[in-house]
Amino acid sequence: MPGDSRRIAGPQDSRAPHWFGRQQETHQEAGGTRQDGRGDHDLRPVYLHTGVVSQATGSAYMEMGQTKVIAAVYGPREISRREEFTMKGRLCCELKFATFSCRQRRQHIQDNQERDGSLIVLQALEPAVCLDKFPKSQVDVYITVLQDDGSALAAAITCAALGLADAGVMMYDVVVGCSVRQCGEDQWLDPSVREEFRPEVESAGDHGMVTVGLLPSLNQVSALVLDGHLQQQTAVQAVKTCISGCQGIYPILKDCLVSSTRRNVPSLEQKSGQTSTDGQNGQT
Amino acid sequence: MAAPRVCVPGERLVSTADCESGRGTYVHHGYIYSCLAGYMHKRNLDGKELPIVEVIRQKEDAVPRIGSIVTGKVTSVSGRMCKCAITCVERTTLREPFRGLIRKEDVRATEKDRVEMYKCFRPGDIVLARVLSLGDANCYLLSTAENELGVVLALSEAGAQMVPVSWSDMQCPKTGSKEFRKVAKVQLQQE
Amino acid sequence: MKEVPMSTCEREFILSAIRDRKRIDGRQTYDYRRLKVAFGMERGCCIVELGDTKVLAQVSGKIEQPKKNRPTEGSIIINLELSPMASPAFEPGRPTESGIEMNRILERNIRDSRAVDTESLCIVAGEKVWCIRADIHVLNDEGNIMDAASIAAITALSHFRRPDVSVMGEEVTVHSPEDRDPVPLSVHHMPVCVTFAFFDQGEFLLVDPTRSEERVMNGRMVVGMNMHREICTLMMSGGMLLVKEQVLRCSQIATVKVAEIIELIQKALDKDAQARQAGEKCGFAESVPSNKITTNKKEPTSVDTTAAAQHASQVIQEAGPVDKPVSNMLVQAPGTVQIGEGLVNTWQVDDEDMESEEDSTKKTATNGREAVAVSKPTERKRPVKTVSHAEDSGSEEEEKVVLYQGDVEMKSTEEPDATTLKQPTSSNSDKPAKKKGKKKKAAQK
Amino acid sequence: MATEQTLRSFGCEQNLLSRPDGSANFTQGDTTVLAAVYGPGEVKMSEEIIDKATLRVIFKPKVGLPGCAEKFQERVLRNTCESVVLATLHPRSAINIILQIIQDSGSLLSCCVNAACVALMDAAVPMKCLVSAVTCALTEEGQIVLDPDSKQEKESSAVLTFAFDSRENNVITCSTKGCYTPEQYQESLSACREASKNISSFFRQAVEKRMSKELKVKT
Amino acid sequence: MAADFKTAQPVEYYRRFLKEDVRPDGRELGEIRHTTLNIGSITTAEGSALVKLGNTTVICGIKAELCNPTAEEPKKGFVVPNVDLPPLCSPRFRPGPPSEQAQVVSQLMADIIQNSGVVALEDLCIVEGKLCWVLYCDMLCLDYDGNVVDTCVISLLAALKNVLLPEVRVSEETGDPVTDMEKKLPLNIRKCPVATTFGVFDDHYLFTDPTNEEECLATGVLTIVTTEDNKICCMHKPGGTPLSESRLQDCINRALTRAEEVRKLIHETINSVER
Repeated sequence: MPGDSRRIAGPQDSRAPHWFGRQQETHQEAGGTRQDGRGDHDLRPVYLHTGVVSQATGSAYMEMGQTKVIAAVYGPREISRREEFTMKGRLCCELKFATFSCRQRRQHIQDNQERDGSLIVLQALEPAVCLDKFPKSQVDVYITVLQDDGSALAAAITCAALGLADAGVMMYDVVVGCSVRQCGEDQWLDPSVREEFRPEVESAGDHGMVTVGLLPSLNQVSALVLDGHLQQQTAVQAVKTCISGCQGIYPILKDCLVSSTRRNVPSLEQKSGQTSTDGQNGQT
Repeated sequence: MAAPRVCVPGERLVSTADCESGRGTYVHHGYIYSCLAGYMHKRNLDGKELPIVEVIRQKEDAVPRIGSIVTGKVTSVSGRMCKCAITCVERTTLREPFRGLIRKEDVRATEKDRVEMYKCFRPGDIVLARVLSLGDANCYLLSTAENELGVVLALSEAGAQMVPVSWSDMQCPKTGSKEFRKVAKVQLQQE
Repeated sequence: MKEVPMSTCEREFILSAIRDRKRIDGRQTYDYRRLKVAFGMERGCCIVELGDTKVLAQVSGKIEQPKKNRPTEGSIIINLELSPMASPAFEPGRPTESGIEMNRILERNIRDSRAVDTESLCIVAGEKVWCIRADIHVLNDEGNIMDAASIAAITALSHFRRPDVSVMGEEVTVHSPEDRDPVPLSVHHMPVCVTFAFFDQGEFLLVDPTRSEERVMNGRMVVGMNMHREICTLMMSGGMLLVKEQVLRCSQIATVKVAEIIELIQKALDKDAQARQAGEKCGFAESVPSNKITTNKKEPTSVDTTAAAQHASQVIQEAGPVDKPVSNMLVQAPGTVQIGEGLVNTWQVDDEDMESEEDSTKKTATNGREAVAVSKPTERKRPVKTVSHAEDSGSEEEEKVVLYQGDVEMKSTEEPDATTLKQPTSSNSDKPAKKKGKKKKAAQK
Repeated sequence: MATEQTLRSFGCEQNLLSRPDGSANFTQGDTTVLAAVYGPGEVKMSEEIIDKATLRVIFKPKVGLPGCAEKFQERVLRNTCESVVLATLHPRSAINIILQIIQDSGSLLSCCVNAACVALMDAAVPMKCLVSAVTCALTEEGQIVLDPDSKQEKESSAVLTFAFDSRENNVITCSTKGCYTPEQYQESLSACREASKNISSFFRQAVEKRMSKELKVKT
Repeated sequence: MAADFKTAQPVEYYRRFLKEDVRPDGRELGEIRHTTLNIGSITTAEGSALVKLGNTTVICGIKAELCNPTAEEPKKGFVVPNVDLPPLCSPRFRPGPPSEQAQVVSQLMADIIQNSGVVALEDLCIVEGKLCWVLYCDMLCLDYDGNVVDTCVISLLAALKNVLLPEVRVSEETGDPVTDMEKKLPLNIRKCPVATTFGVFDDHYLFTDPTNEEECLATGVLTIVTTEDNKICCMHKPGGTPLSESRLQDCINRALTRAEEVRKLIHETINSVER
């Protein structure tokens, strides 16, 4: 990067090898079965794990197929930037793609995709967090995509929510994210990067990507992003598929949370004793 | 005892008809939901006909609330106030400190006007204090105006840990010299 | 760190002095402070002293691709560094308002006035040209950085020699100084800045203001001019109004001053050239005066290093042989392997040489060892070990599930199993807690 | 193998800048480093340390803008100074050390350390002890060359720099380039230690010379 | 109350343990935390490795790209190591440009690569003066619990050994490079540098592999990097407690042992993939 004196600089310009390779862009063609042999509305195998970052208040790691996302939650901590007094807490999200997470190397400096990705995650999580429980302090959620094999944004949302729950931040409900890729007639749930690929010249008809953030047990949608162009009913259909997808992921997330809670079992007596004192303090 | 029920945020616990909502829960459409991943725990508080339902977990997010006892390290002392970094709230140790502030008039309960900050705190002291209010944007307002509150641990000029000799001064075991502090009466209730 | 604010009476004093045509350092209105130009060992390196104001300039050149719009021209970069060395007010990092302004003036004065011929810096049109860079570091700010910097810049540029280059078709060869004599830049003319400070809304003016004068002045004018009385820059700042006579007066004064300064620069350059001709040693190291009380010098001294070799071998002897690793590999899954704790032994060796070293630590060391002796019943260590092993199996679990490629079935099967893995950590963590409880009491005793 | 090694002539000038609280110009052969010290003075709120002074080293290369390499040097030099300066005597204050390279002809790091040390003395910053640094180079044949110039450094297989405290002559700082065996390491270490004694004695001379007038006044 | 004691007087707390020759996390002074290595899990990178040293976690992904060599060194490619310490890995890092710590560690990595000659830059040259490889080695810390240097070095070395570069030919007619993504060739790793970091506490106790807390309390740190031919390729002691040569020698010996062990680990890991 020119002008970045804080990093070890490489050559002025360099090109990824595949750029010179014979262009065999193997993307999912319309019709036909999916490369990994799933049905159109199948999810990829999902793996979730909590408590992966020892330094953080809470953290989570998620795999959807080859997509790998890690999220760490810090706080409630002091609001970093000086601002006027607020009775509500603040939630901050930062989504980052590792430089090696994609086929094309990414830069260190935050780009637009990361910027609005962060915003979407924030919007997805904010309604779920009880912000009034930590006045004038903030909770930071840092998410890093280690490898992007499609629907990274959805994974980021789920992973972040799990991290928040692991951190013990009070929430009305967890949030689960899921994406659908609409390509002509085909509607692929939880698309891989190949399926996300869109040619420059798009054939007429529906083309687009829908990502939904869902509060599963309250069954409310907290975030909804659609890019591309879809007809009204297709769009609605796509959203429905997403929601069903979320509902599919939810039990896994729940199991993970339960087992992680069991893992660090609190000695109840002592705990309740403390809480009682807390309660009294609350009243005084 | 039976393995207590584990619940996750957004999980419906009981109806408000048979329980009251306690910590880690919230009420929605006449039902009590959990807002933590933890263990559901019912408690009967005397004087209440309905038991209180709470959700308890090991890791809890601790923010100073009004009235809670906090442990802090004094960072700077001026004539009017004393700044400190809050390191513990109740029993939970914070990962990152919050800023707290003890004003001159909140140091002790009696003869407030005669308080001299420099005779009460020194930078580096460990103090117990109660949260008075959330204060302004960057500081919590703390008070040590109770016998149990004040300096619990201080190092002397010689660098030795001093022992309290009265409510107003501590002594250095090495040199025997006395230093002024607003000493806390430590209650010996350690588990 | 902040600048020390100026007291009102000092301010008043300086002003009143100026009002009756006096300056606190005893100079006349149009006098410059003592100007000194010294050259470094390298080409294109010089230090300019204007009274106590001190500026270091270094010119360097490297081969780059030219700009698209100017394929046959080299480039000249001028970078004025307001180093924190010069004043506590200067912070490292991003330049300040005034810094940028001064840098601009320098660029206008030297680059935009085409003082240095850029065409002659072209090697291969559109492919390779010389990029000349002048770094000017302010070392001490006692006022009028501007003039000092401009003098330093032009002096360094005319002192600089770039390696000779020859082009044979495609081949571009850069000749080393031994191979071919480096060539100077073609400097057309030498523009130099003269700064005027104005007081009382431009009623009074001074040449070459000191720092204290700069702090009380209400405006300044910088005139950049060369031998041929051509004005290269003219910059007025401070938002004061001047009668045009003043401006004219300034330009007249400037012509005189510039003439003087450039003459001095030329002298210095010639002197240096002769010195190099004669092959005398040059550079700042030489110019350090040895007579001053604040300076001290020492001629080359010889050190006897006979002892070194055997002493070294002796040390290595003492340290003893390197012990082989006692590693136990745990292949968890293809691509994931883990080793437990490696070097399991205490630091007896140190305690030994601690004693030999100093007595102060001797006591602690020895009773430390006693402590070891008594407080090392193996069962005390055991739990730690077992625990940590249990734990590593845990972390291994984590590892495998975290990054074992694909194959999620096995992961999910791992899942319930994974629940066990945090237990050890907790027990591990509360173990020291117990310990410390004991300690705590000890402390209270 | 030659057992006599020569250090290039070295010299220093103290208090040559009017603005800083202390300044020094240290030369080893042609290598010249200018050091300036400000403080103890006001510290930024963000950098304040409640029980000691905040030490900051700014390392200015002669050409171009500072990058990672300079940051790295700054860290090394800062820690080196921190281990000799009695920072606890000036809590909540800032001590800034600025190092400007004037001429690099080998053994730069050691020259920086020495310059900083003299500048700190000149600024009357309280110190535990002095720190004196020596660089040595290892030739392909394993020969030790003390205080090498840039040519010798280029030809050498490894360059090692050590900084010693003036009390027990133990190693405060060690920074190396290139590959070498433990034996060679120990050998160069003890060789440099020998040399460092000359430097610390030189420091003493410089101070004595500087103070000579004041002594006369006193007596 | 234990936690309070720790937060109130961390130094005193540690002293108590070290007197007993044990550390708060139950390790002996010379004990190194469990080292777990996983390679090749990031398929989007030419080479990758994840290393866990106790809690400290670093993932290194290497992206290879093609570029032109410099005019000064037409026969050499580039290796560009960068260590990223994101706010994700520890509360002490804030979002924004790289912290001083990150810059320092990055530079140390660069020095280690250069001093040890782990990769010969000439090997990365494809057509002299025209085309060469640049290896962007980005080390991303996921959990900062001390001794990040050792962890980074292991991850870097393992990732480099894991690198597979596509074959590149320069087509006669156009003169443009053509890569064959099917044919992958491994990189020639010339040396295997391994770092071992020591901490000094109270100017007396020496211990290996410091955790985050220990690093904060330490009165000095020392990093030794050694190669398989038992040579030292970096001895980095930035200030701190003065040490005698005999103690340094002791550290060197321990470093050699440790390095041996880690090389075994990497070897073992690579085999486990192949078999």
